[in-house]
Formats: sequence, structure tokens, C-alpha cells
Amino acid sequence: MSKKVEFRLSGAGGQGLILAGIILAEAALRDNKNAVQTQSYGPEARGGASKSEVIISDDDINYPKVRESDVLLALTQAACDKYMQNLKENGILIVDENVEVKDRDNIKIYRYPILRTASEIIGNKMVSNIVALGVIQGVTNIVSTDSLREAILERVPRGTEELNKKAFEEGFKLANN
Amino acid sequence: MSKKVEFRLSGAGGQGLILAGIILAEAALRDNKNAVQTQSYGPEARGGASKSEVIISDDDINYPKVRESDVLLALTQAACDKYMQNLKENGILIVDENVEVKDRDNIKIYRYPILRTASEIIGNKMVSNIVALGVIQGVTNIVSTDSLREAILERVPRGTEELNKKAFEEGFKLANN
Amino acid sequence: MPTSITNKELIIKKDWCKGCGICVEFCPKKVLALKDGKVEIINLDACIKCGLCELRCPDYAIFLRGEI
Amino acid sequence: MPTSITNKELIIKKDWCKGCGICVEFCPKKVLALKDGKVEIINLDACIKCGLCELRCPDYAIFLRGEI
Amino acid sequence: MDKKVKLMQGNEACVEGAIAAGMRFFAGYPITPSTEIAEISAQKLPRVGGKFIQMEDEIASMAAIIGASLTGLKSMTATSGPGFSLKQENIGYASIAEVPCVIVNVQRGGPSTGLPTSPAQGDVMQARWGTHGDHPIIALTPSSVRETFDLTIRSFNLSEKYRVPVILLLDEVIAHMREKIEIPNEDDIEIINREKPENDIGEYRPYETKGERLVPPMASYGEGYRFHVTGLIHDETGFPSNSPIVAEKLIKRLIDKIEVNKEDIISFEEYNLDDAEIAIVAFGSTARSAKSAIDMARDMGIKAGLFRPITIWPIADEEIDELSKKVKTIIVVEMNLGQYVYEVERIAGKNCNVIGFGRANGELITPDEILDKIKEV
Amino acid sequence: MDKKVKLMQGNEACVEGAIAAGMRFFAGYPITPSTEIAEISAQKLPRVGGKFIQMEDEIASMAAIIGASLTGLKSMTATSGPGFSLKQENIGYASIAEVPCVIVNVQRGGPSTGLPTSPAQGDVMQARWGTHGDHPIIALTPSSVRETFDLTIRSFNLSEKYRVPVILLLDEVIAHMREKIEIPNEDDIEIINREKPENDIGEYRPYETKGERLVPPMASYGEGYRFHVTGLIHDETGFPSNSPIVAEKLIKRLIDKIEVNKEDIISFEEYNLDDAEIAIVAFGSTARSAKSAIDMARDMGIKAGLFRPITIWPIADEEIDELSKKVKTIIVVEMNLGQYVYEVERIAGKNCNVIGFGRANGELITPDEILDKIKEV
Amino acid sequence: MVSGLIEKYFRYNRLPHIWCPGCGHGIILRSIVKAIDELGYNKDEICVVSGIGCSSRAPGYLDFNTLHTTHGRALAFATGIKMANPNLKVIVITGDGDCAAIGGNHLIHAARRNIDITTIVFNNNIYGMTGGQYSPTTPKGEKGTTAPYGNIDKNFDLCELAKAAGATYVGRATAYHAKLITELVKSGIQNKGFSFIETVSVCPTYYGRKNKKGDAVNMMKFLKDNAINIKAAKSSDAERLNGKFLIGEFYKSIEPEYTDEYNKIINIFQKER
Amino acid sequence: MVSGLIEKYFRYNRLPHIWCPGCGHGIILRSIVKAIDELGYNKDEICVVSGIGCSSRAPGYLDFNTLHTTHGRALAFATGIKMANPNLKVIVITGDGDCAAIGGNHLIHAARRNIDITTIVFNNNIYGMTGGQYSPTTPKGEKGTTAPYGNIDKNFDLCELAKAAGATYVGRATAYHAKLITELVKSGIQNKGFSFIETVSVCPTYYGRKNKKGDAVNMMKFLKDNAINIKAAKSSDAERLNGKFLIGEFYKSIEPEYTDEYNKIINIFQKER
Ligand SMILES: Cc1ncc(C[n+]2csc(CCOP(=O)(O)OP(=O)(O)O)c2C)c(N)n1
Ligand SMILES: Cc1ncc(C[n+]2csc(CCOP(=O)(O)OP(=O)(O)O)c2C)c(N)n1
Ligand code: SF4
Ligand code: SF4
Ligand code: SF4
Ligand code: SF4
Ligand code: SF4
Ligand code: SF4
Ligand SMILES: [Mg+2]
Ligand SMILES: [Mg+2]
Repeated sequence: MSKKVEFRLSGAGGQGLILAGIILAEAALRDNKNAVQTQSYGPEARGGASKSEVIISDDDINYPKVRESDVLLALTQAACDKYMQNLKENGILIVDENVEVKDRDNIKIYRYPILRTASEIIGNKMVSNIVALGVIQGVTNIVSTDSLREAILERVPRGTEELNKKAFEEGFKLANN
Repeated sequence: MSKKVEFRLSGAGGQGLILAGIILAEAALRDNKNAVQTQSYGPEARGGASKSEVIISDDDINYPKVRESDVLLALTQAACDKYMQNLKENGILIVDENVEVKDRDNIKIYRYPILRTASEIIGNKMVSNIVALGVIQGVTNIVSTDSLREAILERVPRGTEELNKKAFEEGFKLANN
Repeated sequence: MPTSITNKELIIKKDWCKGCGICVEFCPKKVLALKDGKVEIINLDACIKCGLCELRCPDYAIFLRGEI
Repeated sequence: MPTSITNKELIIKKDWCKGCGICVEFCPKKVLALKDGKVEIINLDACIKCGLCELRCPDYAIFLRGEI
Repeated sequence: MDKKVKLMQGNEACVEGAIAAGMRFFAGYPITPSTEIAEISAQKLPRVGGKFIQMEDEIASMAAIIGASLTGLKSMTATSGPGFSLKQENIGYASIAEVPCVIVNVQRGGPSTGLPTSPAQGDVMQARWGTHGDHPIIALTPSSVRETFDLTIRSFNLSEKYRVPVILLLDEVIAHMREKIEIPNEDDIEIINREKPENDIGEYRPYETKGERLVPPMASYGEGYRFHVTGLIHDETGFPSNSPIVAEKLIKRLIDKIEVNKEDIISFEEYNLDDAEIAIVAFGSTARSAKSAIDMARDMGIKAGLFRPITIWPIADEEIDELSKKVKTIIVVEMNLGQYVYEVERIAGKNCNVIGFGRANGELITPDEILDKIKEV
Repeated sequence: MDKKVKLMQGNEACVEGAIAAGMRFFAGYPITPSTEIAEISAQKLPRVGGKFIQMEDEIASMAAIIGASLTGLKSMTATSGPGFSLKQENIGYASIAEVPCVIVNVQRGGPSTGLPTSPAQGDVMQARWGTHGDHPIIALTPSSVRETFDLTIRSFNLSEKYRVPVILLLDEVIAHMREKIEIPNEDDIEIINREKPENDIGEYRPYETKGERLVPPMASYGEGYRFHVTGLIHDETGFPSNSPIVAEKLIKRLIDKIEVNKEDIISFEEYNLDDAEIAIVAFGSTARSAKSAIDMARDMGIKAGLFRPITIWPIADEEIDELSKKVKTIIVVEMNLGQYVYEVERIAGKNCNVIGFGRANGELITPDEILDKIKEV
Repeated sequence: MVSGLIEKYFRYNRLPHIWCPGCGHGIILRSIVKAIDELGYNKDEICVVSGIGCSSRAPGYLDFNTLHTTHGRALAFATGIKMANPNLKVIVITGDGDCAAIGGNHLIHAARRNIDITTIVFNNNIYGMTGGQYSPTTPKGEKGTTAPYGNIDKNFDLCELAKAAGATYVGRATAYHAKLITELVKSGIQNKGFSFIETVSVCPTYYGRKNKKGDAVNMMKFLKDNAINIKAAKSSDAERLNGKFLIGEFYKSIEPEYTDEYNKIINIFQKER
Repeated sequence: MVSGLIEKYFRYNRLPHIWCPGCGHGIILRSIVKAIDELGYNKDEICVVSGIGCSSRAPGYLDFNTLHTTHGRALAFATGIKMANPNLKVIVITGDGDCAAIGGNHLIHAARRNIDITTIVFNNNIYGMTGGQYSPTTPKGEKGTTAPYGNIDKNFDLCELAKAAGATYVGRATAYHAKLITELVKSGIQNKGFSFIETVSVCPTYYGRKNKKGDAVNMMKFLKDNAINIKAAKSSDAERLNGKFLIGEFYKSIEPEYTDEYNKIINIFQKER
């Protein structure tokens, strides 16, 4: 992968994608890289953002927004439909198994049961975002996996460490199987 | 007198000098002249102004304030002391009998019992301003006396016309005696 | 009037339902349930057409048609 | 204490007096009067040093000195 | 004396003008030196079937006139510095929602409570930039009592025509001086009213403009058009939108409706400029001093002239540019420590020398002071 | 990863900077996109013995920080467009009464409620001219999270040093983005505190300046100096005066204390300007896009560079003037429809071509757009 | 297909609304519209005005004359509207923050004037729109994002405040007691003067989550269990009332209305002419 | 020579004050200072804050820590001061316009928080400083320069309003009842919480003249004749009370004070450290 990788994590509000973006960025920092995380809001501040963007780079990052992403995570159909057109040529698309991907050339598509893994295997749909992180790491290997593990543990609410650890590993496994 | 005459009517708040200025200006308008009346205020709008200025001219009047006056009316000592220095060379100073005029060259001084006339002869110190107008007219003949009479009648509160008429005539008499 | 009751029809507008569960909880006859985050009628026969679901649905997604 | 009363002195600060007449009106002993727009003592002997004039003078122009 | 010739105060002329223009609602909160405008409105409005209300503060006053204007009444408020600052948020609302209304600001000494009874011209830039965000604004500034009457009418006319808040910037001198005024006959006064929709009720889109016109027709509440008004970015239907395209279109139209119509909006006076080598730019009461100074300078053989912006915003950029090509020096005289001069410098600075001359001590700048400045050059 | 290296949001860095600078009082009223500043202050202040209060509105918040500052605490408030408009009256009060305080304005789309969650740079002129009357103001604007930390500290320092309200102009992008920041050690942070009086209590004249210094020493309420503070024009004792001489002296000193110390106050960044033929002037988040664009332009062989005002008010007039003599064209890029460009044009217009490039649709201007503009020239 | 009420009075092409799942605001809004329907007013004579907040988004969904103003100022805008056209039935929809924080002054002054405006507060005890800061009605000790250690502010009793300020009709209901809302709003609109109706709403997203009040259903149950109608309260013993709050019609009086009084002044001069 | 009280507490070189002859404000101010004197506070611990208006000029004459703010905002500035230094006794002097018109919101919120500030309103039922416009306390039917045909606004009962908003000490006196002012102010300052004291003043220049109330003496007599102490009122028959107004101590309660509550939060963390 090139020096600068741009991620767009998309889905419905409440799926914790902002947190996922933050963790990804923090993992990059642990690897001594630069990272910028941004997001978009609904009307006023209310309602969860449905989009979180992360740029990871060895260099300084000036323009902080993602125009065309290298990697797109889409947990819902709506998100996929909306953002797929802004995925780069040869970009990576990671979607939940529920999402149907319309035809597009020159992209790599990865489809996993992210939401189901969270709700059925981990037993808590709140951790879909961490499962997704596992998948992303499995697919892209963008940061060192240990950094990402540490970053997750540092950010998740106290008492949920084990749950989230498991979520990450399950996601990671999905992509590595 | 020159085409443009500048008056400064000064005294204590409540002596009705703003009204006197307005009436003088309105009389000038009746004579088809131009006139501008201004005044100064204390802190915020409260408290009566202690100074009213009128410029009467055949021409347009641009700068509306009076710097050096042609005529200064001073009903109190404080007012006289404060404004006398801004009376023009050969200017006219009209003061109440209670006011002592400090030495100044090249001015004409007229001293009349304005306040006493109002309180004792007319029996109402509220009309000192109109007595003063009578005096001013008597001394300067700046407007036509009939215009001034009309202007007074138009401005004073209903029911006080006679009183004010008398006040004017008494003032006028003072100056013409 | 008993006729009025039977005249009314219980309608669900699924695309407006946000799945809050309020109608389910306060239906006196347990007519409703949530499934996949949306309301569903599970026991229409029990429905007494009281309109309490309509009254309290924040999203106007359930109502009785044919009110008189 | 009778001495305290006699110890007090009724003072007028004329340059502060605005001649409102409040002290005159509410003096219980008619000690005061207005003259030329300022307060004046017209009957000091009647003064009982009650301090009501001081209490209500809006301009602090009349007061009792030697309060204990 | 003709019945129509009167000695009148600037503030009174403002109310007379407003009523002549059709003002039927005034909401205000007293503040020196604008208070007479409220007082005279309170007295006169019910006599013409109009309404006056003293609100709890300036924010509420500004809100109330917007509400009344949306309900069909021509509306005005009047204030001074501190109140003008408080009104800014809702002035922005009137801009984005395109609600015609007139805001009079009688300038006094600032900043803050400052010198409440003294004149100043310190709110010139605030009139342009006082509210947040890009927004259109028109501001007019009279130099005489008669002009106060005329410009109050013009404020209403421009406001109705372009659906913008119009600011009438007086200063304490003009507001409180009394001078001769001849009130024109009703027939001689041009009155412009907001354009009303011709659509069928179902078809009315409150922010839709047709053809070249940049100003949408305006219905009133209660007339049958049940439209929505918001201070959010909105599309032609009046409902909020987060679309960048909609946002860009709206904001650009708001700015353009003034920009494109500058010729109609901008007015100014030229005095002795024909052969002038030195031009004074001055407005409001200061322009009166400047005129006297110019007369004095001419008497001394100095070729001085006056450019007096009557429309102070938008600025007469083309005219000032022209002027700067003809004269050697422009002196901007204002009762502040330098505001309009920045704009004049921007426009004229590449062509001629631009100098600012200001003072903010509560006293009207005198002709002598200006003359001295002219002589200096 | 070093403990001090963190991923942090701009708004959080602002609070961290404020607390590092010594902020011990925050009063605010929530408004997107500034709310996190209030929220984090509420959380952090009591931990350092400081105090947070959520007031009933923005006017009260501004008032409360002035009161607290007069009582000795370094104080801050944070808001966004609509709230910034409401604070204007009391910002003027802080100016005239010379009360140090910091006002953060996280800019969002305007005018009015506008686009509450979208970025903009539409309050640039308002920051300078938003309150009535002539008044001094300092405004700083950061381009990164780390700079937000630094400039918040600098805002407090300048505010304390010059006894002026300092405005920290963020934009939504900087406020909400998270990036890497390395918090410096406490010892490496320069902190400036207001000068305290050395007089005996009886002799203290709260607005008296000594010698060359234009900033009077400042006592706090409760310390024994029983001084008076007012928003009226006042003399050196702090009591109101109607004297034109006093007024002139005060207002001039207020303006001069900034004007004379411009060199100390103004800061800016230059990027690739040495040989530049085209200079971009941009600030805040827009400057980041500009940098990318310049890199792209350089790659194409176009000699472009960036002048980034960090102190946005007072404007770096001398530096911009210098710059305009070196380059052919200056492009002012800002997320509005033209504000700072007016000032740049004023200063640079006589020496080079000045072009404005702005957009106000709620989206950050992209490097490509700027590059296109560069290529156009 | 939508219900008759919604179809008749809502701009239903703008639905579903932006409110969160389980937000009480939607329930209250429907109950208000029901009142208007029952009173039989023409849609053109109704004008609904709001400020800024989740609650204040309500007018945008209604097919009346509608106005979404600046934060806190709805009543001041509404005053201008009512003065300009006293025939309009003016209804203000506002939030606890909008009405009682930044807008508190306009509330007490509109109440004082007894101007014929019906004000309905959607009181969710929090600033919803900006993400959960405490409001002037957040109970002491509860949390908000700006009260991380518990709110130390005493909360307003809005009904008491409105009454003390001069309102001539005052009542309270809750999102659970939807029919009561309709009753109170009907009486409020019919009252010729300033009517103030507090409707206790639920904000599961912020107030609920921050304060562990459970989901929307739990919050609705709380309202059901803890509100006592003032009529019932009168015959209840103190123990049953302990910790509960009152709902119902609290106050009602007949006093001169503001626009009526103003018209009397105008009439003096109309007779003169 | 000046009286001991004036000498000790006033900046007497700034006297005579700007108030008109017979203005009640001077009487009230002296009574306040008397209260401070009787309580024996050090001058350094007193901070007096005002807004804008005739009444708000008061602090400039007092030798304490003094602050003359913007119109209506005194309580908001005072809140910052009190928060910054809870040891200061903070007193706000304000007018009926300053406090109840433009400043109404800050009044109700300061009262709600029960922050330890003693607010004293100089209520002359008019805007004095700007020349006689009606205020929110001008009685209905009376005239002001902006109510040339008689005021149609209902007036606030400020004490009721303050109480409903949350004040924990409320009372009223008049310029005539100067000793009562001193008593109320003493109790108000001693109350740890928000105290509200309305002092009915007289403005002969505007209110008196506009409404033909006679001169200052007449207006003072009116106060004397028409105010009834609440204690006396309790034992009076309705007839005697007819048309009269009440003075005295109206309300008193002990509740947690705002800065105290905040300090508790700080203390949690100080213990942690
Ligand atoms: C002048 C101004 N200040 C602050 C805001 C930000 N703001 C928008 S809504 C809101 C609070 C809304 O709370 P509430 O009125 O209770 O409505 P809710 O969202 O809870 O229904 C705030 C503070 C604003 N839009 N304008
Ligand atoms: C923002 C603002 N609005 C208006 C004013 C003008 N103003 C000054 S004092 C005042 C009213 C004063 O009335 P009140 O508070 O009753 O005091 P009084 O003079 O009667 O003692 C007004 C409206 C101002 N200074 N600032
Ligand atoms: S109408 Fe009544 S019984 Fe039927 S589903 Fe609705 S709530 Fe249940
Ligand atoms: S109340 Fe309405 S939104 Fe909630 S579950 Fe039932 S139908 Fe769906
Ligand atoms: S002390 Fe009492 S008796 Fe003596 S003058 Fe004063 S009021 Fe009258
Ligand atoms: S009360 Fe005071 S000001 Fe009034 S007359 Fe008596 S001494 Fe003079
Ligand atoms: S944030 Fe709260 S009040 Fe706002 S829509 Fe969501 S639940 Fe309702
Ligand atoms: S105007 Fe009225 S309130 Fe003001 S000083 Fe004069 S009498 Fe007192
Ligand atoms: Mg709320
Ligand atoms: Mg008053």
C-alpha cells in the first residue's frame, strides 16, 4: 500500500463507527504514523454520525477530509450505495453480508457477516464496530495488530475489555479465514 | 446684522431654553429663513439640557452647531461663566440681572430682570424662557415680531397662551425701554 | 356502538416505524410485537380498536382507519 | 438616654441640598423649612434629634452629628 | 408659512417618513439617542391604525418586527449602539429568511455604553459585518432632517423591493437637530410594496425566483399560503436542506440580489467635484461640516469637493474608483478612528492618495478641522 | 507511544490549552460545533480547582467571564455564530473596561442558524467589527489541533498582557477533527499574567498608565483596591467623564495599545514563498487545503506559496505589503463569499493583482479547487 | 397510507420526522394537532412558531402558517405576528432550553402582557438538539454532558413561573397522558390570553441514556407511574403523593387581552376620523 | 462636613450625585449602606454591581468593589464574580427596567440557582434614565412617553416572580420606609442564597410628572399611606387593605447555595489529589 491510506467507515448512526475511526487512528499513532480522523454530522449535533473518515500517512496530512477513499467499510446498504462511487480505482470495499454490492469494476470486495458475528457470536450488537475493525485489519494490515489491540483496550468502556477483545479477534479471524 | 446669526441660550436645566430655541427657529421659518436648532444633553437623556443653540440664516446651514455665538443668553452665573468666552467679538450678551459679567472687551452687554419679571410680574417662573425671547427680540430684532408671537402661541401648552403672550410682551418691553 | 369498533381497521406504516416499542408496551391487549426493529401485529383478533397505539406512536406509524 | 439626644448636632450641608422638601415634610417637629430652594432650620429648639430628616434626605445634605 | 414647512427633529422626520412609507408596526426598546423614534411612533401609529409595542429588550424588538412583517405589516425598529449589537443575531435571520424590515441605528459614542448622549459614526462597519456569516445588507445614511424623511421612505422601499433588512444609520447630530423640512405631498412620494405571489395556493414555493428576478414574491401569514420560514439554509420550498448545492445557491442569490442591483440601490451626492483635486468622502452630519470646509477651501482657491455616500452599503465602488482617477487625494472624514476609510482605500488606493481623518470623542468634527486637513495635503 | 502524544480533537486541545494557560473559569451556553469545549471544561475544571457554569444564554456567559476575570480568574467562553452575535455587546464592554478574557468562536455555516454542523469562515469580519463603536480586538486562528492548543495559550497571554478580549476563531473542521498532538511539558509553556498594581491602596488609579506603557496594571475585586469599573467613557480613576479630551485619550489608548504592539501580536506562517509568483493567503482549515494545492502546483512547476495569518486581527499589513511587492498575484482563499480579501486588497491592491476565492456551502474548499484557481491565473 | 389526522394537518411528505426512535416529541405534536382538529379551526388561521431545538423542528411538519425562528425567541416573533394579525391563532412550540433558558425573558413578558398566544413546552429536561447538556428543568443531581458530576442547579417549576409572570391559563401533561395534552391545548387556545402548557416529553437518546432511565418505554412508564392529576391529588393522602408530580389544569383566569386592549386605542382614533 | 455613614462608605468626593431633586434612589442607597454598616462587614469584602439606569449609577458613589455593567446584565456579571470569589458579599443594585425588562432572564436564573447574591431593585415604575418610558412595573393605565394613551401592559409583581423563580429570601419596602429597607437588606445579605428585595422608589421627574402624582413629597406621602406591612395586613380587614400594597418580609427558606454546591464538586477532586 502507498504511504497514505484513506478510510471511510460508513453505516447507520449508533453503530459506533466514529469510535472505530478514532481507534484506528490511535493505532496508527502507536506505530508512529500520522493520522487524522473526521466525521460528518446530521442536523445540529443530534443523531449519530453515519460516516467516519481516517487518513493514515507517514507524512504530514494537510487536507484532512477524504475525497476518494482507498478503503470503504459499509455496514448498511444505504451507506454502501451512497459512498461506493467515491471509492478509488482498485480500492477495497468491505461490506456486511447483508449488503448487496452493485456492479463496479476495479475494486476488491470483501463481504463478511460483521453484524451477525457481533450479535450472535459475541452476543452484543454494540461491538459490531470492533468486529469491523478486526476485519479491516485482517484485510488491509494497515497498522500493527498489537497497536490496534492496545488502542481498542484503551478506548472501550471499563468492564467491556474482554468482550471487545473477543470481538476484534473474531473479526480478524473472519478476514483471515 | 450679517446673513447668518448664531444664538446660544444657556441656563439651568428646566428653564425651558430648548423650547425657547425651537420657537426662535420656528419664527425664523415663518420669515422664510433657514434655521437649525441643536442642544446638548447630560448623561444619557435624563436631566434637562442646559444649552440650546439656534442658527438663523438666509442661506443653507451646513455645520449645525454653534462654535462662537453672535448672541449669548445666560440666565445663570454658571452658564455665563462657561460660555462667555465663546461669544464673538462684538457679540451680544444678554444676562439676567443676577448674573455678574466678568470683564471682556468688545461685546455688548444687556442686563435685565428676566427671572424676576417672570416670577413677580407674570407670577410664574416657568415663563422665564418666553420673557427671555421677548428680550432677545427686543435687543436683536432678528425675526419679525409677529412671526415670533405666532410661533410662541403655536408651541406653548393649551390654556397658557395668555400667560405666555404677556411674558413675551413684558420681555420685549424690558429691552425696548 | 359495537359497529364502530368493527368498522375500524388497524394500519401499520412500516417505513415510518422506528421500532421504539411504545405501542407494543401500552397496547392493553398484547396485539403488537416488535420484529427486526419494526412493529408487527401478532394478534389482530384481540384488538379492541381502542386507538391507544395510535395515540402514543411518536412516528404516526400505526393507526386506525375508518374512525367515525 | 437623654444625654445622647443633646449630644447630637443637626447639620446641614447646603451645597448638597437640592431642595426637595422631603425632610421638611416628614420632620415630626416642624424644625425645617425651604428657603430659596434650600433647606433651613427654623426651629432648632423643637428638634428631638430623631434623625428622620437624615433617614429620608435623598442627598445626604442633612444629618445628626455625634451619633452614639 | 406653508403648512407643510416645519421645524422638525431628525428622529421625528424618521417617524414621519416611516408612516408615509406605510409603516404600520413598530417594536422597540428605549435607548438614547433614538428614543424619540419610539415615543413618536407610540403616539402616531394608532392614529393611522398601526401598532406600537415596547418589547422587553432589543432582541425581542427585532424578532417582533420580523414576525409582523411576515404577517404583512411594514415594520421598523430603532435603537442605538448597544441595542444594535443585540439585534445582530436576528438581523441575520431577516437576511436569510428575506424578511423586509427597517432598523434605525442612531449612532452615539462607543464602544459599550460609551458616551450615550454624544454623536459618533462608529457603527459603520458593524452595519455591514455585525451579524455572523455572509449576508446581504443595505444601509443608508442621511445628512439632514429632510433627507432623514426621504431615506426612511427609501429604506422601506428598498427593503420591500429586495426583501432585505435595511439599516438606516443616523447619528446623534442629525437625529436631534431641528431644521426646516417641507413634507412632500403624498402623491409625490414613491412607495414600493413587496411583490405578492400570483401562484395558486398549492403551487406557491416561497423562495422560488422566476427568470432574471432574484427576489421571490412574498405571501403573508394568514393569507392562505401556508408556507414555512426558517433561519436554516433552505431550498425553494422554504424547508431546511443540508445540500451544499442548495446552500451555495441560496447564499449566492442573497448576495447577488444586492450586487446585481447595485445601480438601483446606490445613491450619493457630489458637491464641487468637477474640477476637484482633493475629494472629501463624508456622510451624515460630518458631510455638513465637510461642505462648509469645502466652501472655505474654495474661497482660498483650493480645489476641493465632496463625495457623499447616501447609500453607505453597498459601497459605491465604481463611483469611488472613477473619482480616484480624477483627484489627487481623497480624505475620508468620519466620526470614528477609521472605518469607511478602509473600504475607500481598498477601492481608490491604487489610483490616488487616500487619507483618513477621524475623531471619536463625542464631538462633531468641525469645518475648521477639515479645512486644516485639506490644507495639510 | 509517548504519553504526551495523543489523538485529540481541536475542541479538546482548546480546553487543554486553556487550562495550561491558567484558565480557571468557564461560562458558556451550548452550541454546535463548539459544545465540546463547554463539556470538556465542565469535566476538567473542577479537577484543577477551577469552575464551570452553564449560563442561561450567551449574553450571560460573556458577562460572567468578565465578572470572574475582574475577580482575578483567567476566564473563557466558547460559542458559534448565533452566540457570537449575542456576545457582541459585552465584548465591547470587555474592550472598554479592559478586562482580559478569551472568546472562542467555532465558525459554522451562516448567516443565522444556517448550516449548524458544517464548517465556514464567515465570521472573520464580525470578529473585527461585530460590536458597536471603535474598539481594539485581537483574533487568532489555528490550522491544526496542536496549533489550537498553542493559540489558546497565546490568546490568554495576549489577553492578559494587553487587557483586551481575545477572540480565538476556529472553524468546524479544526474543532472536530482529531489528529496527533504532542502536549508540551509545563515548563516549556510560556505563561503571561496580568500586571498587578504596585501602588498603595489609596493611590491606585485603575486606568492610569505609566511611562511608555499603554496598559494599566490591574487589581482584582476583593484584594483591597476598591476600584470602580464602567462601560462608560471614563478617566484614569475609572469614573465616567463627558470630557471630549478624556474620551479621545481613552479611545486612542485602547486602539494604540494594539497598534503600537503589532509586532508582538502579529504572527503568521510562510510556506514556499521565497520564489513564489503566486501567493495564497489562507487561514484555519482552508490553509491546509491551500498547502496541498501548493504542493501540487509546485509539482507542476508553478511557483506558488502560502501566507498564513495566524493572528488574523490585527492584520499583518506590513508583511502583506512586502509580499505584494514580490509576487504577481495574491489569491485569498476563505470559506466565505469574500471577507478577508477586502483587507488584503486594501493593503496589496496597489502592488499586485488580488483575487478572492471563496465558497460558503458548508464544505471545506478542496486542494483541487485551489489548484484550479492557481492554474487560472 | 397515513392516518386522517396526519393527512389533514401534517406536511406528511416531510415525514418521517428527524426525531429519534421513542422520542416523546412526536406524541405531543400529534396531541396538539388533535386539539386543533377538535376545535375545528381552518388551517389558514393557525400560525405555529418555534425557536431552535429538537422540539422546535415541529412546525416544519405541520401544514399551517409556520415559522422556525432563532433560539429562544419564538415568543417575541409570535408577539409580532399576533399584533399584526390578531385573528390568527398563534401557537408557540418550544423546548425547555428554548423557552426557559435563553428564552426565559420572552416567556415571562409574553405571560405578563397576557397576549393571546398558546405556548406549549416540550420539556424533556435536557438540551436534545445539542447533545445532552443540562437545562433549567434538569432535576438536581441528574447528569448532562455539561454536568458530569451531577447537576447542582435547582430546576424551574415552569408552571409556577408562568403563573407568577401573568399567564392566565396554566397546565401540565406528559407524553404518556396524550389525551390530557389535547384537553389542555384545547382550553389553552380557547383562553383569550396567554396560555402556558408544559408537556413532559422523553428523550431516550440523551436524558435517558445519561441518567440510566432505560429506553423510551421505561421512560413512558415512569411518566405513567409518577404523574398524578391535580384533581386526584386533592383527595389523595400525602404518602401517595410523595415523590410524584402533578399534571392537569392548574390555573385559569379571565383578564384583558393585549391585542384587544391595543385595538381599543386604535378605535379611539378611528371614531375621531 | 458629611455624616459619618457617608464619610465611611461613600466616595463622597463624587457627591452630590446625579439624581434629581427628590429622587427616591438616594434614600434607598443610604438605607442599604446602613445595613452593611450594621452588619459590620469590611469594605473590601463587599462588591456592588449594577446595570444601566439612574438606579444603576449607585455603585459609583460607594467605596466598595464596584461595577457598572451593561443594561440588564448586572446579575450575570455578578454571577461570575461570586463564582470566582465566594467570599465576596455580592450585592446587585438595579432598576425596574434593568432588572425586569431587559434583565428579566438573568433575574429568574440567578434566583433559580439560589446563588448567594442580594439583589435590590430600585423600582420607580418607569425608565428614568432614558426619560420616562413605561416599564414592566408601570401600573396599567398609567402614562409613559411610550404609553401616551395609557399603558396597556399588565405589570409584574416582582416579588412573586422572584419567588416563583427560586429566590430564598424575598421582601419589599419603600423609599418612605427606609428603616425597613435596612432590615430587609440585612436579612437578605445574611441569607446564604439568592435574596430579592424590591424597594419602591419615587421618580418625580418622569413618573410623577407624567402621571400627575405631584412632587417628591406627595409621592413619598403616597408610599406612606398606601403601603401596609404584611404583618399588620394579616390582622387587618379586607376593607383597610383595599387598593393598598404590601411591604415587609414575604418569604424565607433555607436551601443549598450554588457556590457551596460547586465547591463540593471541587472538594471531591481535592481529596483525590
Ligand atoms: C443563540 C443560540 N445559542 C445556542 C444554540 C444551540 N442550540 C440549539 S438547540 C439548543 C437547545 C435545545 O434544547 P431544548 O429547547 O430543550 O430543545 P430539545 O432539543 O431538547 O427539544 C441549543 C442550545 C443556538 N442554535 N442558538
Ligand atoms: C442594551 C441597552 N438598551 C437600552 C439602553 C438604554 N437604557 C439605559 S437605562 C434604561 C432604562 C433604565 O430604567 P430602570 O432600570 O428602571 O432605571 P431607572 O433609570 O428608572 O432608575 C434604558 C432603556 C441601554 N443603555 N442599553
Ligand atoms: S387499537 Fe388498542 S388494542 Fe388494538 S392494537 Fe392498538 S392499542 Fe392494541
Ligand atoms: S410506537 Fe410507532 S414507532 Fe414505536 S414501535 Fe410502535 S409503530 Fe413503531
Ligand atoms: S432630627 Fe427629627 S426633629 Fe430634628 S430636624 Fe430632623 S426630623 Fe426634625
Ligand atoms: S431632604 Fe435633603 S435635599 Fe431635600 S430639602 Fe431636605 S436637606 Fe435638602
Ligand atoms: S435527541 Fe432526544 S429530544 Fe432530540 S429527537 Fe432525540 S430523543 Fe428526541
Ligand atoms: S429621572 Fe427619575 S429616577 Fe432618574 S434621577 Fe431623576 S427622579 Fe430619579
Ligand atoms: Mg429540551
Ligand atoms: Mg426605573
